[in-house]
Amino acid sequence: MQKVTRDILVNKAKELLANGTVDRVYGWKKGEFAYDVTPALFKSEKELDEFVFGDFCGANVSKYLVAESKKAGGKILVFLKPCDTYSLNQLTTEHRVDREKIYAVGIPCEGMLTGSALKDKVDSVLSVETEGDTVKVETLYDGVKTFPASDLLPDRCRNCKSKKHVTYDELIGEDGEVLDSGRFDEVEKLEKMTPDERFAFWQGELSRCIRCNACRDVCPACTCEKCVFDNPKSGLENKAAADSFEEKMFHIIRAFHVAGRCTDCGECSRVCPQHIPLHLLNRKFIKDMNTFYGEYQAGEVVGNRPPVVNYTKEDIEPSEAVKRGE
Amino acid sequence: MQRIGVFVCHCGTNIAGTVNVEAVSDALRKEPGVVFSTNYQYMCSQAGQDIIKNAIAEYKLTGIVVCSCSPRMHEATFRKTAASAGINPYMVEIANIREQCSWVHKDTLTGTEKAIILGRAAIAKVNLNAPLTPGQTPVTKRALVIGGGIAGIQTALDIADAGFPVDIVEKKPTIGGKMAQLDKTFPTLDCAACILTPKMVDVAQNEKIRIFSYSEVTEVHGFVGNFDVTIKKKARYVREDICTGCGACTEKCPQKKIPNEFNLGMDTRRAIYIPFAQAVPKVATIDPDHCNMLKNGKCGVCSKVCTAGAIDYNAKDEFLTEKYGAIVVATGFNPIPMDKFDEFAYSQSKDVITSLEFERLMNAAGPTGGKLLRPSDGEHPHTLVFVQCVGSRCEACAEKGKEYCSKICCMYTAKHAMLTRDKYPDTEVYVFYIDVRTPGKNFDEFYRRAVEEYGVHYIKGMVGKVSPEGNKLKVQASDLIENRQIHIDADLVVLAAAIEPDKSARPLATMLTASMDTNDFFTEAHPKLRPVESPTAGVFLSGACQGPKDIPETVAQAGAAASKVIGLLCKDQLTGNPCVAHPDEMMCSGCSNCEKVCPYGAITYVDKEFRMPDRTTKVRRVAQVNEAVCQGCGCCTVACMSGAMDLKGFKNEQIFAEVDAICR
Amino acid sequence: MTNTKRMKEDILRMSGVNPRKCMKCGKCSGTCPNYDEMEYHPHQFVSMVEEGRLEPLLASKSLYTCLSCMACIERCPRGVEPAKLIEAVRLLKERQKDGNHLTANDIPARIDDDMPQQAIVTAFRKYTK
Amino acid sequence: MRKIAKSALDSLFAAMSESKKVYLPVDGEGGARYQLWTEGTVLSEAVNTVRSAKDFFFPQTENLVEFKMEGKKLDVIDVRRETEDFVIFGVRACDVRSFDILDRVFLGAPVDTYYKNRREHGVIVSLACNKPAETCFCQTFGIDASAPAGDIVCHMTDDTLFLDAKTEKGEKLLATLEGVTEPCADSAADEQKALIRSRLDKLPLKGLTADKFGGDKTKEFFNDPAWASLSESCLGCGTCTFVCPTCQCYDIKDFKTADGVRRFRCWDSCMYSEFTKMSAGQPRLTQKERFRQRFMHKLVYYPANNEGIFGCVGCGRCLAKCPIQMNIVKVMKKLGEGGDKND
Amino acid sequence: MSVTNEEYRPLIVAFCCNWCSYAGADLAGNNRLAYPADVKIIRVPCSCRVNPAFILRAFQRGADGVIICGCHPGDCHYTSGNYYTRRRMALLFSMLDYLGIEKERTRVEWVSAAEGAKFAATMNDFCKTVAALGENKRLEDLRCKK
Repeated sequence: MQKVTRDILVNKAKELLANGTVDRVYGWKKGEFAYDVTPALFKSEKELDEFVFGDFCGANVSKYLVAESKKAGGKILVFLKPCDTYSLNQLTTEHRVDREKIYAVGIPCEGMLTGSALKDKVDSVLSVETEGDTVKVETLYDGVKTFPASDLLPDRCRNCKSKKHVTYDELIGEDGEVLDSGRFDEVEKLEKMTPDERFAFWQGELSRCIRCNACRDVCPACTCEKCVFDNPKSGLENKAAADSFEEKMFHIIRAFHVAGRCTDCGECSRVCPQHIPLHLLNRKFIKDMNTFYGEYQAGEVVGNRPPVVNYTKEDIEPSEAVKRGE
Repeated sequence: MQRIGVFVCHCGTNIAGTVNVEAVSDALRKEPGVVFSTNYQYMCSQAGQDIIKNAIAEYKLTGIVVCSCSPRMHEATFRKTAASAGINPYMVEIANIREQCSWVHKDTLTGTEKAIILGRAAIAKVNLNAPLTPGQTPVTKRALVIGGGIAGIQTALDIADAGFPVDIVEKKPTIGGKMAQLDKTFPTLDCAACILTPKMVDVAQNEKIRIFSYSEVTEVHGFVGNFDVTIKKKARYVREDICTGCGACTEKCPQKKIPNEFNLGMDTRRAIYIPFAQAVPKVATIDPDHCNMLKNGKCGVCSKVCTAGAIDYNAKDEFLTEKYGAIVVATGFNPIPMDKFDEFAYSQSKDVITSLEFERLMNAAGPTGGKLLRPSDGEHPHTLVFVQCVGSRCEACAEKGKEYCSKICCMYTAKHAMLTRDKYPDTEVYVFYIDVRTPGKNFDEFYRRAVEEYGVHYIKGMVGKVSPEGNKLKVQASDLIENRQIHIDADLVVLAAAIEPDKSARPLATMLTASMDTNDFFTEAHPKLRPVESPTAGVFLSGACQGPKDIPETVAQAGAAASKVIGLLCKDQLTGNPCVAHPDEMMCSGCSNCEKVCPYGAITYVDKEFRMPDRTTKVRRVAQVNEAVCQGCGCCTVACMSGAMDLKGFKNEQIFAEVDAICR
Repeated sequence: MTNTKRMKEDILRMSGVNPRKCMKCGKCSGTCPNYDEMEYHPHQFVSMVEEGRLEPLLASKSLYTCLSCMACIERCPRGVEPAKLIEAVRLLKERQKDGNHLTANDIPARIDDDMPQQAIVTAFRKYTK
Repeated sequence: MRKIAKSALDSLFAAMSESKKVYLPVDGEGGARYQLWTEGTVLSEAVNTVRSAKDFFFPQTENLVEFKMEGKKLDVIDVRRETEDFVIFGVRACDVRSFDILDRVFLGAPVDTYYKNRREHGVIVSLACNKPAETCFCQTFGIDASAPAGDIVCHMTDDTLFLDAKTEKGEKLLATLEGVTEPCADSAADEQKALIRSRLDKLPLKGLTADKFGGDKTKEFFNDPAWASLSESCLGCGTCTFVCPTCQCYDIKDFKTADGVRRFRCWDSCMYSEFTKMSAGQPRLTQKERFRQRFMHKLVYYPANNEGIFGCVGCGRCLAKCPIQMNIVKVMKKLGEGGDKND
Repeated sequence: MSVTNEEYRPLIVAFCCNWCSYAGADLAGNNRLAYPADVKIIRVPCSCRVNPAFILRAFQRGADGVIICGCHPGDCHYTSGNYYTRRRMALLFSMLDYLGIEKERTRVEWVSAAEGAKFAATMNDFCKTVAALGENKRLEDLRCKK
C-alpha cells in the first residue's frame, strides 16, 4: 500500500545523520507480529538496522516531540504523514514543541492499517502482506484471507481529511490536497437520532470505558504538564471509572479541553482498548465550530487562534446552537 | 480548618418576616468549621458589628459568614468590621438571604430552607478562603497627554496645576488643534484665538509641562501607574532650542506654492514655515517633501538667513522612552472628507466649502484677512446657503457618512449665519436644516437671535443638488414647511461636514489596549458613571476622541480627566483588586490560551527555570499575571485546560464547594 | 385587517422599503428633478404610506410623473429608497384597475419575435392580479 | 465427567441460573466481555474477553466504608454485604491461573475480606481454548490451555460440551446440573485435548521461555540498559494494567456523597505518574522506572515473594491492546540481550 | 393518604455574574418579584468564570437544571467575557444534546442589572421547564443520591 519504502526512509535518515542535520530519528521498530510495530528513537546509523516502515506505522509521533524537542542535542528527524503535520503545527502554535529542533520529512500516506481494526475482522493473524489495495492475511486456523484495504482501514483513514502536508522541512514524493471527506457523516447520523437514541448509543459506548487514559495519553492535544483528572487540586480528579457519571464527565471535559485544538488525527479511537468511537466527540465539536463560527482546521497554520478562544459580536446564542437540525 | 462564625441578620422583618432566622442560625451551627452562630436584628448596625467583633475575639474566628442582604449592599461594611477586629477582610462571605430569598419567597418553610442552603454554600466557600492582600505597585508621578488641542491643553494645565509633571505629544508642529483655526466661538462670540492663545502660552511657560510637538507615540508598554512610552520626535530640521521664531527664513524660502494646511489649503506657505503667528512652540519647521535642500541638496537659503544658526538639514527622527503613571488620550477630530458628496459639488466648485474653511475665511488671520470673499474669484458673495447634517445621521451602512449626530454643527452654522449677516447686511443667508438641535446653555436663544434679529432664513428641508452654472451655484432644495421645491442662485455654499475621530486614534487604541466603538471613538469605562476613563486602567479620555463635543464640554471633560489623573498620581502606591488570576507555574503548559482571552493584556509569558519532581532542572514557558492590570474576570481560568490558572477569591475549589453545598 | 392596512403591507412588501427609517429631511424632494410636476413629492409618498393615507396617493397623477430617475434613492441619507415606494404604489394602482389587464390567453396574440421572454413575464406579473 | 449437546447450552445455563447468577463471555461492540446470562444470551467464541475475569473478585472500584457526619457526630458504616453465589463460565486457562496469583496477594495475611468474600462465593467453570491466538503464550508459564484448572473444567467440541468437576465446589454445582447433562467417560474429551495441544505447539510464541527470569534476578536485570529503549515510547497510560488479569494494585480514595464520605478503592496503575505518590512525591520519577517496575514485578519481584511463580499468565491481552505495541514479550526477549549500551 | 407526599421540586443552580445578573436578581428582590425557591444563586465575577466542569459537577451532585446569567453581549463589565461564555456554552450545550442529555436543563440568559422582572420571569420559566422534565437521570451520579 505505502508508496514509500523502508529503504527510502532509512537512506534519508542515514544521509541526515551523516551530514549532521539531525542527531536522532523517530521511527518504528519491528515487533513480534506483522502489526505490532513500536515507535522508537534511533540514535545512530547502526541502530537504523532495526528501523521498519510499512502499513502499520500509523502512530502519530508528534506527541513524542513535546518531550524530545526540549532535550539537549541536535535536531530530531521525524517522518510525518499529512495528518501528523497538523498536530505538529498545533503543538508549535501552543509552544509545546520547539519547531527549530525538529527536522520534519513529509511522507505520503495511503492510509494506515491498525492491529485492532484488523483483528476485528480476523482472528489469530500470523502475517499480513499488502499488494496494491489488497491485503492478504495469513491466519492460524482460517488459512489466507484477502481483503480490499478499504475494508480494514480505520475510520480516520477511510475519511482522510487531507493528504497535504501543512509543515515540513523536506518532502518525499508529491504533496497531496486537502480532501473533501465524509468525516462528519457519522456525527450527522447521530444528530439525526432522537435524544433517547443518542443517549442509549453513548451510554452503551462510554459505559465500556475503563479509564485507562490511553486516549488522553496518546492525544497530541493533551500535553498538559499535569492533567486536571490527575490533579487532586483541580476538583476533577478521579482515577478509575467509578460510575457512569465519571466516564461522561471525563470524556466531555476532555473533548472540551481539546476543542479547537484537536486536529482530528484519530489516535484516541485507534488506541481505545474498548473500541469506543471517541473521535465522534471531537468531531462534533469540530463540526459545530465550523457551522457556528466558520471553517476552522486546527494546526492548518501556526499561530491560528482556535474558535474557543475567540469571538465575534454576532455569535450564535447557546439556545440557538442546540436548536440546529430541529 | 477555619473557625467560622455565622451571623444571621433579621433586617427588622425584611428577612425575619419570611425566614425563621433562629432555625437558620441553629442549622448552620452544625456545619463543618462553624464554631459560633447567632442572629441579630440589624447586623449592619453598630451593635450588630460589635457582635461580630466580639465573637471574633472570643471564639478566635478565622472566617465570617453573614447571612443578610445582598453583598452589593454591605459586603464592604462587614469586611471593614472584620478588618477592624484583626482578621483579613477577604475572609468574609455574605449569604444573600434578603434580595434572593426572603423578598422573593412567600412561604416561611421554603424561605428558611433556602436560607440555610445559601448559608451552607457561604460556609463551604469560607472554609476554602485564603486571606488576600491587594497588590501594591508604585506610581510614576508623571502624566502623558496625547494631543495638543484644547482638550489636551486644558488637561495638561490642570494636572500641572496640581503639581505633577505632564508631557504633551502633538503630531503637528504646534499645539492648539482645531480651536486655533476657529474664528469666533458660540454662543458668546468671543474670539477663539483670544481665549486659546493665552492658554497655549501658559502651557509653554509652565515648568511642569513639556511639549513634544511634531511628535508621535509609537509604542506603549506597561500598565496603570507604570507606562513606558516611546515617543518619536520627527525631524523638523530646525533646532527648537535655538530658533527664535523670527520668521526670516519663512520670508526668504524660495518654495512658495505649498498649500497652507492651517488655512485648509486656501492660501500658500513656504517650505520652511511657522503654522501661525501664535504657534507654540514658535519655531520654524521644514517640510521635507517640498524643501529643495532636503530633496536635492540645492538651496540652503534658510540656513544662510538664520542668524541663530538653527537650521540643521541633517536632523533625524529621534526616539525617546519616557515613564508615565497615567495617559490621557486627547486626539480630537477632523471633518470627514467631502469628496463622496457629489451632489453638493464640493470637488467641482471652489465656492462650495466646509464650515471649517468658512471659519478661516471669516478669520482676520485667514487667507482673506477676515473679509468674506469667494475663493473662486475673490468677489463678495451676496447669497449664501448653509447645508446642515452633511454626512451626519446617515444610515449605518451608507459608506459615505456617519450614523451619529455630530452635535456641534447646528450651533456653529447659526454662528456663521449670524456673523455673516452682522458683518454684511447686504447678504441673504439660507440655512437648510433637518432639525435644529440646541441643547445647551444659551444655545437656543442664540439660534433664535440668528433668525429673529439677524434675519437668517432657516428652511426645514434638505439641499438635493448644487450645480455650478457660470459664477453661480444653483441650489435645488426642498422646503418641507411650504411644501415646495426651491431654487436658489447662491454665491457660496457652506457644508456642515460631519466630524470623525482623528485617524491616529485607531493605532493608538491598539497600542494602549483601549477599546473603541465602530466609529473609532474611544469607549468609556462606563457610559454614565465613568465617562472620562477608558476600560484600560490608567488611560483617560479627553475631548472629541470620546465623542463629538463642543468647546465647553471638551474643557469640562478635560478637567474631569485631569482630576482623575491627579487622583491617580496622588497615590504613592496603587492598591489593586486582590481577586486576581494566579497561575500555578508547575501546572502551566505555556500554551498561551489564557493570554489570548485576557481583555486587559494582563498575561505574559516568561521562560523560567524550574526544579522538576524528577530532580532535574528544566526551562519552561509559563504564564505570568500582572496583578496591577488584571481585573479578575476569570476568563483565563476556563481557557486554561490544565487548571493552572485560578482566580483568587473565586477559586475553582471554592466554586465546586459552593455547588456541592447547594446540591447536597 | 382593513383594506388600507392590507394595501400598505402590499406596498411595503413589494417595495422592500421601511418608511420608518425616514428622518424627514426632505433631501429626496430637494433632489427631485420633476418636483413641480408632482402633486405629492417623494418625501410625502414616504410619510403618507407610513401613515396609511393611500387613497389620495392612488388617485394622484404623481404616480405617473415620477420619472423613476432614482435620484432620491441615490441621495437619501437613510437609505429609505422613495422611488421604490412610488413604484410600488403605482403597481398597486395598476393591479387594482379592473383587476386583470392581461390573461394568459391574451399572450399568444401579442407575441412578436423581437419581444424578450422576460418582458412578457414582467408584464404578466405587473398587469395581473 | 458429564456432557451436554452444544445445542442445549441454554438449558445448562438456565439450570445453573436457578441457584446462582451465571456470568459468561458475550460478544459485543469492541470485543467479548462477561455478562450476566439471561434467556437468549449467546456464549462468545472469542479466545479472550477484553477485560479479564479478575473483575469478579477484584472489581475496578469497590466501596470500603462510609462515614456519616451529623453535627460533630461521626458514624462509621461498614458497607460490606455477603455476596450472592455466582458462576463464572468460560474462564480460560490463563485467567484461571490469574486467580491463584491474586489469591496469594489478597488471601495472604492480612486477608482482604472484600476479596475473600467474593472469592468464596464464586464458582469457576473453565473452558479449554479451542483456538489459541497468535498472542497467546501461557505455555511460557507452564499453563496448559488444553487442561485448565477451575472448579469445573470444560471442553467444547463442534457439537458437545464436556464438564469435569475438579473441586468440591464444582462437584456440588455439577450435581445440580444432572437434570440437563448426561454422564460420559472420563476420557471423552481426550481427543479435543490432543487437538488443542497440537495447536498450542504451532503458536508463534511457543518458544518463548521465562527461564532467565525469577525471584533472584533483581541485580541482573534492574540496571539493564535495555529498559531505556524499551520504555522510550511508553505513553504512561494504564491500558496494559487494566486489561491484565494479574495486576492487583489499587488506590484508596474518598468521595463526598450527599450526606457523608464514601471511602472506596479503585484500580491503579504503576505506569501512572501519580502512582504511590507520597508526601515526598512518587518514588519512581521517570517513565523508565515505572515501566521497569511493572515488568520486574511480573518477572522478578512476584516470583521472589511467591515461590518462583511468575506474575504473568501469558493471556496476550497487553499484546493486543497496548497503544504503542510494547509488551511483556518484547521485554522478555530484549532483556539480558546485552545490546543498547548507549544509556 | 399521606400529606407528606410532596410535589416534586427541581434543584436549579444559577451562576450569576456580579455586575449585571446578580444585580438583576437583587432588583427582582427589591421589587418583590417572586420566583421559586428552587433557584440557588452562585455569584461569579463574570459569566466567563463559569467552567463547564462547574455545570457538570452541579448535575453530578443532584442539580436538575443549571442556568448561567450574564450581562448582555456587548455590555460585559470586562468588555468581552460574556462573548467567550456564549461560545463555550453554545459548544457545551450542543455537546450535551449530542450525548442525549435533555437540552432544556441548561440555559444561558442575558440579564442586565435593570432587568429584575426579566430575572424573575426567566427563573419562573426555567423552573417550570425543568420541573416538567422531572429528575435529572442522564447526568446523575448515584453516589450523590440520598
